[in-house]
Amino acid sequence: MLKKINLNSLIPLAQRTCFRNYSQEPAAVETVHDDDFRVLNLRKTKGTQQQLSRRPKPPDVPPPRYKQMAVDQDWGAVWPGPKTFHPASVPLPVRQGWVPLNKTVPGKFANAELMKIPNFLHLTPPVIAKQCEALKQFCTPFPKGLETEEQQEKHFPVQFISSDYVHGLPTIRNPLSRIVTIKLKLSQLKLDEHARDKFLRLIGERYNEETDEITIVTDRCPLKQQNFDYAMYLLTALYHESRTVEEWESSKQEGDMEYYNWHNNQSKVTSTEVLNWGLPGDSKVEPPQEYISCVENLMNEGENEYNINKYKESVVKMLGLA
Amino acid sequence: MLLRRSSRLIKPHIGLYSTVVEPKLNVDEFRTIEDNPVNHSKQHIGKYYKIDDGLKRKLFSQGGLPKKYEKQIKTFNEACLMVRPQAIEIMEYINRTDFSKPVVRYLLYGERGAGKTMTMAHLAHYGHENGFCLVHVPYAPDWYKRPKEFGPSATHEGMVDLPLDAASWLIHFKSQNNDLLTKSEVGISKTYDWSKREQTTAGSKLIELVDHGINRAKYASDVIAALMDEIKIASTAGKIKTMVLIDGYNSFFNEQTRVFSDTRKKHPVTPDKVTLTQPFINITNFDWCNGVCVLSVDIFGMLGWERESYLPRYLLGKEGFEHLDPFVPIKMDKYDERQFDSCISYYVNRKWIQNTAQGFDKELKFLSNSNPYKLMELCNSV
Amino acid sequence: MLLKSTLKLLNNPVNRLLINRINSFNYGTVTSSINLDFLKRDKTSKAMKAYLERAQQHDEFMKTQNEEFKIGKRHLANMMGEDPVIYEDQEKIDEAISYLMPSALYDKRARPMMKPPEKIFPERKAAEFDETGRAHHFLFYTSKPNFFQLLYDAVEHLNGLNKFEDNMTRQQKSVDPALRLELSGSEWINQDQLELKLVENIQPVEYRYFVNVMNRLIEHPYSFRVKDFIDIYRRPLMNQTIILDIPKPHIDKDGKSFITVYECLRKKARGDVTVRFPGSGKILINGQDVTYFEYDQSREQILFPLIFTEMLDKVDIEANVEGGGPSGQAGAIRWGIAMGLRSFVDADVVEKMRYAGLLQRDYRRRERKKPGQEGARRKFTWKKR
Amino acid sequence: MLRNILQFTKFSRASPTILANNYSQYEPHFINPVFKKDEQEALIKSGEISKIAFVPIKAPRNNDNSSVFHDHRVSKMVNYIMQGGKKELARKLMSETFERIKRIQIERYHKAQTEEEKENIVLNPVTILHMAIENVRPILMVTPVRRGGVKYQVPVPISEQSSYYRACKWLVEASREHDRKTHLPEKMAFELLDAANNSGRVVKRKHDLHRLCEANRAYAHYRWS
Repeated sequence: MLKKINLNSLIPLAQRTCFRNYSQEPAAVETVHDDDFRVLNLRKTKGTQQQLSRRPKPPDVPPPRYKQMAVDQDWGAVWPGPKTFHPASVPLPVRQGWVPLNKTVPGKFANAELMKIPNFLHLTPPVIAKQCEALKQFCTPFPKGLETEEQQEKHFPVQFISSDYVHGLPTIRNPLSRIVTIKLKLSQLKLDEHARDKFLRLIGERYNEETDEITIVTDRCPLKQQNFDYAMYLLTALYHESRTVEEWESSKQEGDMEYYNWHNNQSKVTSTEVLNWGLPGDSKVEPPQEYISCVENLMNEGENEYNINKYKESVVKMLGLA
Repeated sequence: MLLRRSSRLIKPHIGLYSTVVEPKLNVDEFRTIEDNPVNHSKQHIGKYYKIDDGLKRKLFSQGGLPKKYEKQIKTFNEACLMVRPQAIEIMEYINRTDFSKPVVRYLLYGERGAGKTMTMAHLAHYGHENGFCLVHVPYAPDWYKRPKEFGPSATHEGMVDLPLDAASWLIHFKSQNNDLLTKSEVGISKTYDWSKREQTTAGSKLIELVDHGINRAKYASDVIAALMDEIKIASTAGKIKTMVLIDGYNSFFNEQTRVFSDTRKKHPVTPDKVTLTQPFINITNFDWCNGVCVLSVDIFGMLGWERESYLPRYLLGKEGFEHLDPFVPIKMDKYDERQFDSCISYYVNRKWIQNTAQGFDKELKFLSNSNPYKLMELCNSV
Repeated sequence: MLLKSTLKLLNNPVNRLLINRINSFNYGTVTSSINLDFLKRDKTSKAMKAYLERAQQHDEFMKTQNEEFKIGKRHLANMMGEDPVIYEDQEKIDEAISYLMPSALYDKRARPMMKPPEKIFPERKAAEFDETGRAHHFLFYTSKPNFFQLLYDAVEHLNGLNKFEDNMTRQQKSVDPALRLELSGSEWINQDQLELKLVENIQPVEYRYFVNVMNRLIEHPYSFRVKDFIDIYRRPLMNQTIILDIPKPHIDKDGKSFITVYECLRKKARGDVTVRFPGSGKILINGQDVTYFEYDQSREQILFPLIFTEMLDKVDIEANVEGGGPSGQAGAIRWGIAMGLRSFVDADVVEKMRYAGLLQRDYRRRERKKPGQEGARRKFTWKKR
Repeated sequence: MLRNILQFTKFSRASPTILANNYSQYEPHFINPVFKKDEQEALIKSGEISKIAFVPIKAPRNNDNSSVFHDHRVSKMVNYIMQGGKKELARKLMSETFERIKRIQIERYHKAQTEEEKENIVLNPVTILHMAIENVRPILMVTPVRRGGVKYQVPVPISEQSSYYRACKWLVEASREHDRKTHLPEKMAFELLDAANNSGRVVKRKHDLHRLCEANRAYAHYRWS
């Protein structure tokens, strides 16, 4: 007559056992006396009272702890650190588990799902506030003159990055903690054109064009300090090396050039010759500056519709076709 | 009905370019009766003009028009070309050129199917009508991608010869310039010794040189080299005017070809090892006058795998760019509104577009993105 | 006094038990005040007694649960350092729980929760018999009284309609076709929903009976007279949000209005489409014009919504799309354009777009290969051995 | 019963998923879209549109669109030509076929002497395709029926859809049949032109089938007995 009447299944087992001894109300079953039909007791067995006492006595289990908690307690003291979910210590009637519709979601007792998920019960907002307050006495004021990013960058141009690891090994030294990374904006080094070019060639791919940053990673030595020293040494050596001019540098070929220079190229020869075709003797005509810059742009920036158009305009003008 | 439609399409743009009132004749709006390209000007832009059948055979019988367009010509029963603004631009430049100055090199570039080859054909017609000696290479990459025959050169050590290709080009040259060559009195500057018995003496006519190349395919490549030198000398001396038209010029500067130095097809050579290359690079140099060079770079002139950009610097490479510099790059654009409408009207007129339900032209424009070749392809099935 | 009222309540014949469900709380107040002593005096049926006992048990259980939940809310407020008042709001509770016990489980129903007990324990049917054990409902012994009552009612209606039709024919009146029921946009509720409505478990075959009977009812020319009865068991086929919830365009800095449609999905492609109005027909797909698509079919797909609404030259389109292949990307953009265009065309054009299916997401995906088969459907060539 | 159960599980899910009994991603009450403008106009005119006012509609497939160039028969034909899912190639072949048909017809048009002759030449390739299909559509076919251990070829009428399918398939088959050196578009163009002229191999095939049906008319009663 009732739909799904198995009420006992609704109460988790753990809870039921807990209630047994401490509940004040007597069980409903015992109070109802069935007196409308007396059964003939042929064997003279004893009444129901004795039958009950024959059952094994359940062990004494105190009620769950949360039953005694005050609603204005200090929660940080109850749950001081990270810990797996414990149903008796958490005074919330939380439930978890996927069940079909019209079924009851499992409660918190003996619920493995709740124990599997991480919890932040130790980091509730009041606890965080309290801990921050406690930490405040150890803080020093922020140094003056270093408020903005620019100021920080100006006074501390070199960024030093390394990692420390916490892990369960007999040794306290994780081999990865030796790695040191140094980052620096190239513009901070104040190099002239030659030195900059040489510097870039020396560090190769460690330079990021977009951010103008150089990155040196050292991991050769076993200790962090050694690696750091080595990185600083590298930086210094690179800096000084790039500023020296060697003898052989004067014999740089066209293919070694880092950018296209019109004056060193075939384009200068041909265009000058084209312009001076049939002109008598010494009267030399130089190609116009506009043309030169157009060719250089085309070669250096890479070609696109805009650069080609500019080039076309300058050529048309130079050859007198306009 | 259709004609009325097309007239509606064209009319609003007429005022834009026209300065001279065209003679009132019963002509469709998309056509011009001006068949001589010499007289073409800005007012003819976007209109179709007809090439005479005989002339077409003379100029383009050995190539010069795309194969698909040849098919269209057959179906349409006439050979018509659209006057593109880029062709007019080059013509204007040529009219303004001081021919005592070194040759100006014009370089057509653009996407696939933008109309580079068709513009070249138009300019070839223009050059022919203008009395230029035409040095026209219909499609240079053909030599390097699909050579008819190759073998080691007899005269140049370590070079590869394409005798049949060279000879057929000479036939093309001869058919294009037959009148000019037979009429002119231009002589050869020096004697060329081909073998112990064969030689072309100084002072003999250019046509003799050409004929020798055609008859003795073995020497065709060398004849071409000699011919180019002679043309340069004659032009510089002012005896003839020359127009150089090379389609797919970038193939001369490719990194590889499908021409092999051995018969087992193991070792492909670079273009500069092919004897045909040097003469044409030579004639596109700036060191002569009384001429004009119109070249085009084609992305399909590259070998298969390296087709990233259609821009000239990429296609020519550094070497090719420096060889041509300073040149005038001219971009072949897609059709503008007016050219597109004209093209559609022409196709409708020629019964090529059968489905003219409302809005068909808008759809075609969107689908083809106004690219001439794509438009032609799309119209094939409608 | 209390007893009397209780008895009255229990005696009250509940004839129409169609959707008669009482929630447990209500139910609790009734039974908790019963003094069970009277059972000794009156001859009460055993079933009734058992039922009342269970009811009381359940009631007490719910009471403790409620109490616990109430205290739990106070505890939660204390833990979060908030005023307990705000946790009267269930949303706030959910927020706090997801802070304390974050879970990334995909199904939200599987995540930890703290809800009032009424929401957690399923509803149950009320008593259907009086204290002497006599059933209220005449169909009680079918064990599915509500379901058979429904069938009974339907036939009753049908008979009534037949009578009415006869009357009308006698008066030589014909049915007005305008009044006929238009039911093409809805369908019968499914078995799950019917079970929920009746609070009874039914078999598939019984559901089929239901559908058959109801279909006969709506086929009747005068079925509009029982529209209210029919409507209870119909559900609409589609929601109207596509047509009705058209977003308002934003204005950009050039004074043009624009709509951006995010999450345009088709196959494995996904992207976003911006439609600008007024425009000139410019199209930008990943920074490229329509040549982004090499194939004609993909280009035609982009064109489809534009020519359908005749907005080709009137809007500008910008699309960013990634993943998948060309046809998937084109399909994604097509859907995005169509959804974006809703804001710039008339309502009847939007309706037409819906008829053309342009506003429907294409859910079809590549079907997976099955083990023991060569592909999704194809079986291996059969070999005897 | 199984069908019912599956149907129920489907409704309880939020997103459409693959079902075990019917593979459609759409729920069964979805109807096909009406994406051609003239078809929609006809629906509105006849008032039938109100029937689908509240019915969900499937999205059109990728080869459907409302372009003026879109033709149902052509897109079906493309699908019949397609092999291994290479639709672009199939489209190209179809387009080339049309191109060839057009070239042949326009050439004929230019060769025609009188205006009257010119008017009689159909230039539109899509029309030619339609004519060809109409001409090769069978109305009867034979189906094997086993009676007393003997298989009889019993003539049966076929549905309209099936007759269109058969016509298209025959045309494609005939175009593939020739030697492998000639391209499909070339052969297909000729087949279509022939069929449009009510001559050629495919029309003959249709006549053959009809003749077979005629010859087997005695077995016709096996269809229902």
